[in-house]
Amino acid sequence: MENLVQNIINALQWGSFYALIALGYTLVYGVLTLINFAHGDVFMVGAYIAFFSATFLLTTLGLPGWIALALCIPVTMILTAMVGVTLERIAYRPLRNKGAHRLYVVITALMCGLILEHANLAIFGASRKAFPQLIAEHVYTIGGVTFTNLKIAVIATAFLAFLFLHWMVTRTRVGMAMRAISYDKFAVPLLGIPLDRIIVVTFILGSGFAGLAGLLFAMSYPVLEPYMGALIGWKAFIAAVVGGIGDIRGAFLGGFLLGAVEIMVVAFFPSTFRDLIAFTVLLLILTWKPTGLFGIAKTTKI
Amino acid sequence: MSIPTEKRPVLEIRNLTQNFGGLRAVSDFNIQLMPGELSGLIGPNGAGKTTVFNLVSGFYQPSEGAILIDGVPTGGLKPHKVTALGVARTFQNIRLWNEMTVLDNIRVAQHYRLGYGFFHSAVRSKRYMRREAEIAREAAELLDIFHLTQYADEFPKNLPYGTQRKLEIARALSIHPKLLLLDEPAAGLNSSDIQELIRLIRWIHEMFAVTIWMIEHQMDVIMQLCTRIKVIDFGETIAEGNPEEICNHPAVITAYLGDDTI
Amino acid sequence: MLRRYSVHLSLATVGGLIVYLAHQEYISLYIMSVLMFMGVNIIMSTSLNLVNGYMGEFSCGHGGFMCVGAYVSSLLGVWLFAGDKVFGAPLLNPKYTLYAFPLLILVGGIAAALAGLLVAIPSYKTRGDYLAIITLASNYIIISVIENIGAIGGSRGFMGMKQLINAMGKSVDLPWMPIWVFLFTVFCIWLMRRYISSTFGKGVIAICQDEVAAEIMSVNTNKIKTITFMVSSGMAGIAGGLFAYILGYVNPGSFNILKSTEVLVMVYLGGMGSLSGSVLSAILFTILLELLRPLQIVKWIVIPLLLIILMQFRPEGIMGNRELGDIFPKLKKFYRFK
Amino acid sequence: MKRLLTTLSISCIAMIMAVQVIAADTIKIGFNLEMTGDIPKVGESSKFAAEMLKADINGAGGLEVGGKKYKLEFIYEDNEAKAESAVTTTLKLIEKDEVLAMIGPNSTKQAIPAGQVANDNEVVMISPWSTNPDTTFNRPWVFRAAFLDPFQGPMAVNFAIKTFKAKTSAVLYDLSNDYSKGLAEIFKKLFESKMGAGSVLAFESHGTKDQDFSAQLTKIIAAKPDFIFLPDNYNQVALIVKQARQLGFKGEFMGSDAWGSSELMTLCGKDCVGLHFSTHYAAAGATGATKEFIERYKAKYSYTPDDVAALTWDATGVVLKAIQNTGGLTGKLKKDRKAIREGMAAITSFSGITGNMKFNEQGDPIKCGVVVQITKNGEFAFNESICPE
Repeated sequence: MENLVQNIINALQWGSFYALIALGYTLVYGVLTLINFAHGDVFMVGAYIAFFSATFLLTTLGLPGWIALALCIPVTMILTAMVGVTLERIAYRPLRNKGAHRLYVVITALMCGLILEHANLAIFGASRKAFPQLIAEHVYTIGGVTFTNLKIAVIATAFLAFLFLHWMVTRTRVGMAMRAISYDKFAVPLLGIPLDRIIVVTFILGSGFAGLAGLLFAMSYPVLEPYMGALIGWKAFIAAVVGGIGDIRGAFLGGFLLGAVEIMVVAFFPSTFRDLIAFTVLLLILTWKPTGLFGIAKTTKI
Repeated sequence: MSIPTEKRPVLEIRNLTQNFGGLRAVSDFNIQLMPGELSGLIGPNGAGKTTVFNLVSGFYQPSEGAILIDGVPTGGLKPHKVTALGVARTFQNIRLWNEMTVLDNIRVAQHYRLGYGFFHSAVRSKRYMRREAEIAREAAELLDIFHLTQYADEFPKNLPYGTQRKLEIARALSIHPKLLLLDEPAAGLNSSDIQELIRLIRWIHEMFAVTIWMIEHQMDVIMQLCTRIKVIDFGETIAEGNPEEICNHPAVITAYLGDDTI
Repeated sequence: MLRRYSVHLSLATVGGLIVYLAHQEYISLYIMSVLMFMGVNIIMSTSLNLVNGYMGEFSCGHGGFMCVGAYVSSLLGVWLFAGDKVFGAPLLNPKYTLYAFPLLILVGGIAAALAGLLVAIPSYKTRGDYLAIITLASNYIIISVIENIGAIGGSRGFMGMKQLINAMGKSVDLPWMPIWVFLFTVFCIWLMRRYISSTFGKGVIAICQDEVAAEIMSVNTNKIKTITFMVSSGMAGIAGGLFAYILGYVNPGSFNILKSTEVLVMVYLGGMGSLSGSVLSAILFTILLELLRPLQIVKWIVIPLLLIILMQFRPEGIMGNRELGDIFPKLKKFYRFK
Repeated sequence: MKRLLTTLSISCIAMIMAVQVIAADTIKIGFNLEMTGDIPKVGESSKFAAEMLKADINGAGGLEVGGKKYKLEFIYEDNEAKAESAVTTTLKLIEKDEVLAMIGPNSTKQAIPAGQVANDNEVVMISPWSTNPDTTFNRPWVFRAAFLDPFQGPMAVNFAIKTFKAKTSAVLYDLSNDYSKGLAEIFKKLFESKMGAGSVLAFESHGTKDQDFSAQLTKIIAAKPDFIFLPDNYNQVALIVKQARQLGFKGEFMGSDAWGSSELMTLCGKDCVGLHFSTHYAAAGATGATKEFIERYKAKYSYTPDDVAALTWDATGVVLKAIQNTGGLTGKLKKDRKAIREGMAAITSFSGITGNMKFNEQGDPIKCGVVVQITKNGEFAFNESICPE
C-alpha cells in the first residue's frame, strides 16, 4: 500500500515532465500540424539556459537561492521561447511559405534538434553539468511514503501550467484564434487574424513551457548533458499523441499516463520488461482508440 | 448463359435504418430498382441521401434492414466487395486520384478483377502480362469511348472541372457495374456543361445498359432523366412517383419550401 | 534488342566490375565497406519510401524491422553452419553455406515481414501521426524483446557470423559479402519497382491520394496495406541480415530510433514517392557521412545544416516524386518505368 | 539540376578516392573513439589523454625505436558510437591512414565488430575500456587494458561481505549497457553462491538514457537490502544515489570502475561521500607516475582524469612499448604490424598508471584492482587492493 502511494507520487512527478513537454508538442501541432521534433532539444536548451543563469545569479552575483530561482524562472522561459521562435522564423516558416509537404518541415525540425545537440556538444564539451542547488531540499516521510518539497513543486507547476494554457486556449482571443487556425488554416487569414503572429505566440508558449520544464528538470535531476532532451522528447511526443495530439487536455493526460505506465510497470513487473510492456500498452491503446484518448475522430465526408 | 434476371431487382433495400449516435439519418427506407431503370433520389440538404448511397456502397453498415444487390445481401461486406458485386459510384466532391495519370485512374479501378496478386506482379508471370495487357487495352478503349484519350497521360487535377466529372463517371463505368450511383453529378457545373451531362448520362444509360440511381439538386436534370423519383426528408421517405407526380406532391413542396402557411 | 536489355547489361557490368576490382584488391576494404553500407542504406531508404512516400504513412520505426531481420538471419546462420556456445556444433556442413546464404537472408526478410504485421494490422484503423507512434512503439518493443532474451546475448549482442563468410570464401574464393549486398540491393529495387508499377501496386498510390475512393473503386485497402507494410519491413529485414553479416556482430542498440530517423532523413531527402530519389539520397548521405568524418563533432552540425539548406531550395527533396527517367528523358529509351 | 547532380556525384567519388600522403619518420597510431553519440565524454577523455602523451613524447624528440627517433602522429576518428561506423573507421585507419596500431573503440558495441576487422586485417588493436570477453576472445591481434567482469565481480562481492558485513543486497543496472548488465549478473551469481539463494533481494534494471529511477528504487528500498550494488556509469550513479536519498534510503552503495570519474563528485555532491567502488587506481594518495599523470591532466584540462583517460594512457603506452620491442621499424606496413603484435606478446610486465599489467594468451590484462572510498573532499581514497590469484 505504501509502495503504491509512493509509486503514485513517483509517477506524478515523472509524468509532470512528460506533460509539460507534451504541452509544447501539442500546441504547435494544433496550430500547424507540425511535429516539432526539435522540441525535446529546446527543452535541453532550456535546462542549459537555466543552468547558466542560475550559476551566474548564485556565484557571480551571490544572490540567495530563492531570489535566484525567482529570477531564473522568467529568464529561462523568455530565453527558451526566443530559441523556439528563432527556429520557427529561420527554419520552419520559409519552408512553410514555399508550400513544402508538412513532413519536410518535420524533417527540418529533426535536423534543427541535431544542430542544437551537437552545437552544445561542440561549444561546451562533453562534460556533464551539475545544476546548482537553488532551494534547500527537505525530505518528508509520512507513513512510509517519502516525498520532497521539490517533487510537490514540480507536480503543482505542471498542473498550474496546464490550467493556464487551458484558460489561454479556451478563454482568450489569442487562444481562440489558435483553435480557429487548427480548424481551418485558410479561412483564418480571411477573418483578419494574423496567421504568422498567432504561430509565433504558439511557439513562444510551447518553448516557454519547455524552458520551465527544463529548469524544473534540472532542479530535480541535476545532471545536464547535450542529449538529455532526445529521449524524453520522443517519449513526450508519444504521450501527446496517445492523449490525442492537438488537444491540451490530451497532452496533459497523455503525459501522466505515460509516466504512470512506465513507473507502474517497473513497480509491479520485472523492470527489464519496462519498455516491452509500456509500449505494448500504448500500442493497444492506439489500436483501440485510433485517434488517442482525446482526439476527435476525423469523419471523412463523402 | 446466365438465368434471365428480368424479374429480379438490381437493388433492393428493405427497411433500411441508420443511426449515428442518437441521430436517425435514415429511417425505414425501402426501394426496388429494376434492371435498366434510371431513378432519382432527391431531398433537401441533410436529408440523408448521401447516407443511403454510403450504405449501399458498403461504406457504412446499416443499423437495421437489408440491402441486396442482384439478390445478394451486402450486410457485413467491405466496400470493395460491394463494388465487386457490381455497384459503382461517383462522389459529390470529385474524388479522383489527382496525382496519378488519367489512364492509371481507370486501371486502378480494375482491382476487383485483377486475377493476380503480389507474387505475380513480382515475377511478371504470363497471367500478369496477359491481365495487364487486357486492362490496358480496355482502359484505353474506355477512354476512347469517352473522348478522353488525349488526356490519358495528364494528371486529373490539371483537367477542367467538367472533364473531371466525366472522368469520374468513366472510372465508375470501367468496373462494368450493374448499378451506377451518381451523387450530385451536376454539382459545380455551368448550364452548358449540365446539358452535356444530361446527354452523357442518357447515352451511358443506353450504351452500357446499366441501372442508374442518382442524387441531384438540379431539378431539371432529375426531371429530364429520371422515370421514377423518391423524395426523402430527415431520413424519411415522403414521396415517390414519376416526375410529374413529384412536382405536384404537397409534402415535397413543404419539404423544399418550408411550411409557410400563414 | 540491345536497348531492351541495356539496364540488365549495365547492372551486370557494374556488379562484375566491383567484384573484379574487389577481388584484385584495387578497391580497398575501407571503400568496400562504405559501398556495402551504402547498399544497406539504399535498401532501407527505398523500402521505407514504399510506406512513407508511396503510401503516405509516416513510419518512424523502420530500424526495428531491420533488427528482426538481422537477428533471425544471423541466429539461423550460426545455428546451421557455424555453431557457437549457444547452439553447439553446426547442424549442417559449413561447405553448403554459400548455397544457403541467400536463403538465410531471405528468411530474415520473411521474419521481418511477419513483424511488419505489428504495424500493418493497427493501420487498418489507425492512421497518420497515430500510426507513426505505433511504428515507434514497435521499434521499442522489438528491441526490448531482444534485450530480454538472455540466451542470444541480450544487450551483449550476438556474433559468429564471420565463420559463415569464411566458409563461403573457402568454397569459392570471391569477396562474397560485396557480391551479396550488390545482388540483394538490385533484387530489392527490382522487386519494389515491379510491385509499384503494376496495376496491383498502383493501389498503394491510390490509397495515399484518396483512401475512400480507393476502397470504393474496388481496391482492397486492408490487403494492400498489409502487403505494403510487409514488403517494406521485409526489405528492411533483408538489409538487416546483410548489415549483420557485414559487421559480423549484432547488437539491439544498433537498431534504435536513431537508425530509424537516419533512414527517415534519407527518404525525405530523396523525395517522397521516388525510388531513384531514395537510391540517390542513400548514396549521397552515406558519402557525405564518410567525407565529413574528419570534422568529428562539427560534422553533426554541418550535415543537418546542409540538409536544412537543401530543403529550403528543394522543398520536395532531391527528386520530388519524379524518377530519373522524368528528369533525363533520354534515359527512357533504355528503360521504361512501367 | 542535371548538372548539379552530375557534378556532385563526380566530386564525391573523386574525393573518396583521393590519394593519401605518406610521411616518413613518423609512427601513425589510430584512435577509434566515441566522440559523438551516446557517450561523447568517453571519447573526449581518451583523446585528451592521448594528446597529452603525444605532446610528452614528441616534446622529448619522439619515440626511440631501434636507435631511431620517430615523431608520433595520432589520428583520431569519430565512430559516432555506432557499430557500423566503428567498422568503416577501423578500415579507414588501417587502409587509408595506414596506422601501425589502433587504440579503441572503448565501448563494447563498437569494440567487438572493430576487433573483428582489426584481427582480420592483422593490425594490433587495444581497447582501453571494453570489458566484454568476446572483444578479445580468439582474436590474437586484439587486446584490452581494462580488467574483465569476472575479476571485478568477485572484488565487489568479497569487499561488501567483509566490510559492510552485508547479508543481503540489491542490484540496479543498465539493461542496454552490456558492461553494466554483465557485471550485475556476475555479481548476483557470486553473491547468492556465498550468502545463499535469494540473498539478492532485488535485481532491477533501467534504460541507458533514463533520468528517473524512482520506481526501481522504491522497489529496492521496500526490500530493505544491506547495500545496493550499482554497476553504472557515473552520471547515472549521481542521479540514482540522489534519488535514493530522496526516497529515504540511508544504506550503503557499492560501485564499479565506471564510477571512476572526477565528474561523479561535481554531479553527485555530498550524497556520494563515503561510498565505495572498485576501480583501477586510487587518485587520492596516488604516488609516482600515477600522481604525476593526474596532476598534469588536471592542470591541462582542469578536471581530474577519469578511468577512461587513465586506461587510454596505459593502452597507448603499451602499444608504444610494443613498438619499441620490435627493435626497429622496416617501413613495410605488414611486417611492422606483425612485429608489433609480437612486441605486445613479449611484454612481460608493463607498469602503467593503472597498475602493473601483462597480457594473458587472450590479450586480456592481468593486473590488480583497488577499492576506493569517496572522501569528504571528493577524492577517491585507497581502501584495499585486490590482485588476481
